[in-house]
Amino acid sequence: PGSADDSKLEQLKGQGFARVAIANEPPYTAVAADGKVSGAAPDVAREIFKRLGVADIVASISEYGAMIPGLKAGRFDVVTAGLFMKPERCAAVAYSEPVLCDAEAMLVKKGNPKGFKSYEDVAKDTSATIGAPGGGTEEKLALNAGVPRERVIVVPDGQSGLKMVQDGRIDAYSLPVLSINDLMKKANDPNLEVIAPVQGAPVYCDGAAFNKGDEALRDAFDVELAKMKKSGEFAKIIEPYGFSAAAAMSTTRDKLCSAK
Amino acid sequence: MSAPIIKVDAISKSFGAFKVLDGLSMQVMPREKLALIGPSGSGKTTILRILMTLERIDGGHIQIEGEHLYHMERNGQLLPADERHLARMRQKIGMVFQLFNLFPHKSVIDNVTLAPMLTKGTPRAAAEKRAMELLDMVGMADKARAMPAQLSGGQKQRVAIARALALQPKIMLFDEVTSALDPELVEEVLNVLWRLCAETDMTMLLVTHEMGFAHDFADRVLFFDRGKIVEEGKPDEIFRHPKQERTQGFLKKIIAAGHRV
Amino acid sequence: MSAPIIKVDAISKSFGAFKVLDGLSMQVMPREKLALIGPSGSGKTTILRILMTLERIDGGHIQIEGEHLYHMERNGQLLPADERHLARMRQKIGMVFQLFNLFPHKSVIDNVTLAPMLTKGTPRAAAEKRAMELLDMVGMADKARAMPAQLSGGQKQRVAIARALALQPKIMLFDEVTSALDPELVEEVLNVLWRLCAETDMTMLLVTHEMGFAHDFADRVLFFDRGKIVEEGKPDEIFRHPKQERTQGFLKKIIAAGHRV
Amino acid sequence: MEWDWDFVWQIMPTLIQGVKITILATLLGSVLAAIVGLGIALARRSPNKALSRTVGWAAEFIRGTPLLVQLYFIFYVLPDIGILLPPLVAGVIGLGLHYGTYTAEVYRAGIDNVPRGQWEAAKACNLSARQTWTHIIIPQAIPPMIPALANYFIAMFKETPLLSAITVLELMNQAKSVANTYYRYIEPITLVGAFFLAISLCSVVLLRWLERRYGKIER
Amino acid sequence: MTQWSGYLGLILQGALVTIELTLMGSVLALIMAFLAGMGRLSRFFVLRALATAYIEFFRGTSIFVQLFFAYFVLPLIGLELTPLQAGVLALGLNVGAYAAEVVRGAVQSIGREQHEACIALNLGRWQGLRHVILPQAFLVMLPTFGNNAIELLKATSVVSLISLADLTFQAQVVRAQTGNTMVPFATILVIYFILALLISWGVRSLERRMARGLDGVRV
Ligand SMILES: Nc1ncnc2c1ncn2[C@@H]1O[C@H](COP(=O)(O)OP(=O)(O)OP(=O)(O)O)[C@@H](O)[C@H]1O
Ligand SMILES: Nc1ncnc2c1ncn2[C@@H]1O[C@H](COP(=O)(O)OP(=O)(O)OP(=O)(O)O)[C@@H](O)[C@H]1O
Ligand SMILES: [Mg+2]
Ligand SMILES: [Mg+2]
Repeated sequence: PGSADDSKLEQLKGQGFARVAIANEPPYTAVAADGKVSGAAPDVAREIFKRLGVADIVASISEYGAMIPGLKAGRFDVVTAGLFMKPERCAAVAYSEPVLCDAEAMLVKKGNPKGFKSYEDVAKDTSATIGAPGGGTEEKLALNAGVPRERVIVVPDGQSGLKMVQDGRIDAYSLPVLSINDLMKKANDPNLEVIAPVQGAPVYCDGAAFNKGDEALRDAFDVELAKMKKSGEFAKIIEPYGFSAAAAMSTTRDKLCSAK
Repeated sequence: MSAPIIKVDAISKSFGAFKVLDGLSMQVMPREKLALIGPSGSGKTTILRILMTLERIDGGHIQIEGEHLYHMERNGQLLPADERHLARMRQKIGMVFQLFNLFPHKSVIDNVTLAPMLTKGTPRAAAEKRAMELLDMVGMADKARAMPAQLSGGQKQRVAIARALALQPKIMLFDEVTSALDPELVEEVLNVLWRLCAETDMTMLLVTHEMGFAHDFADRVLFFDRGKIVEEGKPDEIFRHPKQERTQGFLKKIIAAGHRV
Repeated sequence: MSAPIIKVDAISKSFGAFKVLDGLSMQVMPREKLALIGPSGSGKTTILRILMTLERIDGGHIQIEGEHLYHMERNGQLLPADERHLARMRQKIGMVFQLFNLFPHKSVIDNVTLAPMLTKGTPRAAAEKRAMELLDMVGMADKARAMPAQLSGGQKQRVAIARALALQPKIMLFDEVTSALDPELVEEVLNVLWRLCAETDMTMLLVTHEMGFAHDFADRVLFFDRGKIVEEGKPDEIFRHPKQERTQGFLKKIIAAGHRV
Repeated sequence: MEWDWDFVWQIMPTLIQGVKITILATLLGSVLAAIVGLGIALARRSPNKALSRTVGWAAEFIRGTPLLVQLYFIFYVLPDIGILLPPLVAGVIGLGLHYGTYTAEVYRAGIDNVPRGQWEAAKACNLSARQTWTHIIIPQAIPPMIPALANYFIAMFKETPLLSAITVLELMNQAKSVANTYYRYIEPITLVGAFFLAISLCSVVLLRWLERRYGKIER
Repeated sequence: MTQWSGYLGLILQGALVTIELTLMGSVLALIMAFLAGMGRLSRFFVLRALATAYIEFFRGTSIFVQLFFAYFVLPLIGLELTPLQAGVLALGLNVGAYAAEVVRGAVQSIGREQHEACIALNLGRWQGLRHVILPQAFLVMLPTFGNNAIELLKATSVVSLISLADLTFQAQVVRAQTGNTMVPFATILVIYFILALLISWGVRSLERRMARGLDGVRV
């Protein structure tokens, strides 16, 4: 790379940090007791930016729905939050190559009383409600599977979703597998059960999402990412969080963005 | 000959640390017209308010027609009066305030009929008939349907008097009933008082700064200063030949200020 | 011989549809003491407020010391006065209000020094020296550091007079300066007026309900009714031998209400 | 980013769904606030010191803390002690409690603003406590309260977007969800703003009318 | 066991952000309140109209809408603000609009007679305002300003929705990381309440200091 428009990278180097959007959703992203941001996605981003000469990242936690608008509004330089690649998103932002891959899961009461296996099952049961993050992949999957709008409850964050399942406010709460597992681990509630993976839902991968127009930066990011994948450092960072490096390396942006 | 209708015996009253009345005693005979005069803050209003049970006393006794006002006798013991006792005693007393205190949301006639209808169960027709007589006496019959806000100060005060009379009290208390009025309106209220004096046999206690009127109207004048009665006597004695220095000083000031005595 | 200091020429003033002053004319000579009397609502306060430029006039002309108050002459034309012209004319006039209108957040002496310091740029030291003289004259020197809320009504009014005098106006307007006071406090304020009368040569216009004082104090009395001067003359003429029926009626009422004349 | 009228028409039906919930929440919340406020005002006047103090502090606490956090509390914490409320009900209770502490002040001021002379005149007329309240005090206290109460209900209306935090699909939540789906904030948020502004401007007219009819708001 | 002490640190960081927002928002609100409040009393139509438009707009649209607008829409038209700036701007302008009405009301509550005394003493318009009217009006404003400041404090919780790491936001973070809902929310409710008490205590003591002498008690 290195043409006229890597000015963005120069600017980030100059200020010494990149602004990243993260979600409040372990293990994709996590905030430690001392306020330090970690989690698989930010850790990868931090390392790559370091290699690109940007000393640090400054993270702000955001709702999924607010990430792309925030990126467009110039609130962040990049989104590293488990924002899965999908064609319409690829049209809105410039993704890097895949970073974190995960299947979808549902959190339900012990014994899966309504017998959900797929989003279509939720659609069929006219009394069933499903919770999902607003603007997230799961919300769209559920809607596309035919669950009517009023039965897809927009839940602000994972803990709220977990709580709502426990309290019986919703019948299922859907997130990526690893996120649900993390919630389960913290809640340690024998009355809950995880359905993973949800049938018919594809495995998604996220990537670092850049603004359209910052493709030069994105390309530089991709170069470093590829190097890390090759050297095994990539796996070293994400596997402790439960993610599979192999999954990320087995697919590409172009494939994910053109999937229908 | 006859027994006093009001007997005040060594009462005291403080507001916080400030002693307003200090061992005050006085007696009023039935039908007597009493004028209470004295400098500002001397406790004139306070004694009227105590008689109307708007303030409690701290010590002493008050009897109305031989019955205790603030105490009840039970098995020979004097107990503090309860609300029922007070309500019964209040029937004997009416009060007219400096600022009228009409009920602004009720018409003139409703102001007058409200209390008889509620407290005595007088039927509306009878209460209105009586109210019209009273309003006629104070010269306000033609305004019976008006609202208080539509009246001048003098007119309001005349309605207030009619309202107090509607309960047929034996004792009427008037607290500076003219001092919130424009000078030209004072006369119409004083005329009503004259008429009351002539046509009824109520006992009347009157706090006033209108020395001329006090002189002509009262049977007896009490001069208050700092919560005590400093001097009392027939109007002529008090106004023309006050014995006490304080009374003399007060009257001199008032006269210098342009009030006729 | 000399020219009038105030010349009011056929002025009119309405509030909404209500005509308060209707073609009123009058003249006041330098040093003259004028009493304005008349029933409530007759326009006495309004004419003082107009002279103080607190209300605008709807028609007519007013001249102070031969200069137009509400108009400016520019190239021989009469234009409505602008704020600068009014400010200059106001230097000649001071006013004392019925309710004193002291500045409650300023001490007595600051009330008196504020205007000279701000409008004339008098240095603080000079302003305070002059203020103390004035406070001394009204008998309030010992309260110079007090706040208005600590004063009685009569004391407040004396401070208000000192405050108005601090600007050394040629004309002083007094609007019922004693009628908000307790009767015993009236005298101390009237005494200050007497002193002013004796020691200065200001022109004074005085609205009052104190007929006795008006009689003794004024050189000339104007009787107002419904926005017109109905009768004017020497105090003795007006009070003892009023010619107009309305004047007679008014004075009769006032006297009946207990005011000395 | 350009303003897109087609998009506006596309999202309008969704937003109108939200408007209905917003209005419903406001109406229910207002009724509850009016009742809760009366309860608080009466409890604070109670001669029972323990009651009046406790209610007084509770009201202070509710008034001194953010409605948003209270909503989280009602919605997410109360189920721990067995109280499970549907989102709209939780939202209405939050609004009603929070604004009840404001309306309580209106009631208090309304009652206190009846001049002392009226209580005394009632006594001089020998009216009982009950008669004094029903015939003299309440009739005079209520009318001046009406504009002030209306004022708070309008304020409540503007706070309903908070309910989006507890999954009530009111206007703001619908707007956010639309924004999330299409990655466009400008139209939905502007529309929400325009909607609130329109309602507020109408309510200004309503308030002026109430003030003319019943007297000015005491602040 | 969860590291509560560490998470408490997080919440205290949030408290700092909340305090910062409240202080900066209050300063902006105060400035706007005087500008717009005096603007509404101006002799000049243009100033009056501007002030009225500002007040009605910011009181009319919900604080949420304003916040989302400042955060998501303003950058699209070229106005880049940090979340903190957006928060302070929205809170300050919003509360300033309410406080402007307080300023106007207080100035008008200073009786006509004080204005007239100024004229009779030949003080200029500005002199009268500066030395006589405003000092008295400020005392009238103070208690309501205190309430406004508490409203602003409470409104800061909304900035958590635009990712500003204030108290409410940190409570959300702690909740997500620990899985406990009750503790973080109860903690921040108490902190908000303490902050509110501090504000009202501060305003009351300021009021007492300024009111000295006005009530006739010896200074
Ligand atoms: N509720 C109260 N609380 C405290 N002090 C009071 C109260 N009511 C009256 N006082 C004080 O008691 C004293 C006597 O008051 P009172 O009203 O009886 O005087 P008064 O003789 O009627 O005077 P005035 O001629 O001014 O009406 C005054 O100093 C007054 O300030
Ligand atoms: N600002 C105003 N708006 C409307 N009407 C007014 C205003 N000021 C005065 N008036 C009316 O103008 C008339 C004259 O008032 P003014 O105050 O001059 O009477 P006054 O002779 O001073 O009476 P008083 O002896 O009661 O003081 C009254 O009827 C009054 O109601
Ligand atoms: Mg009295
Ligand atoms: Mg007058």
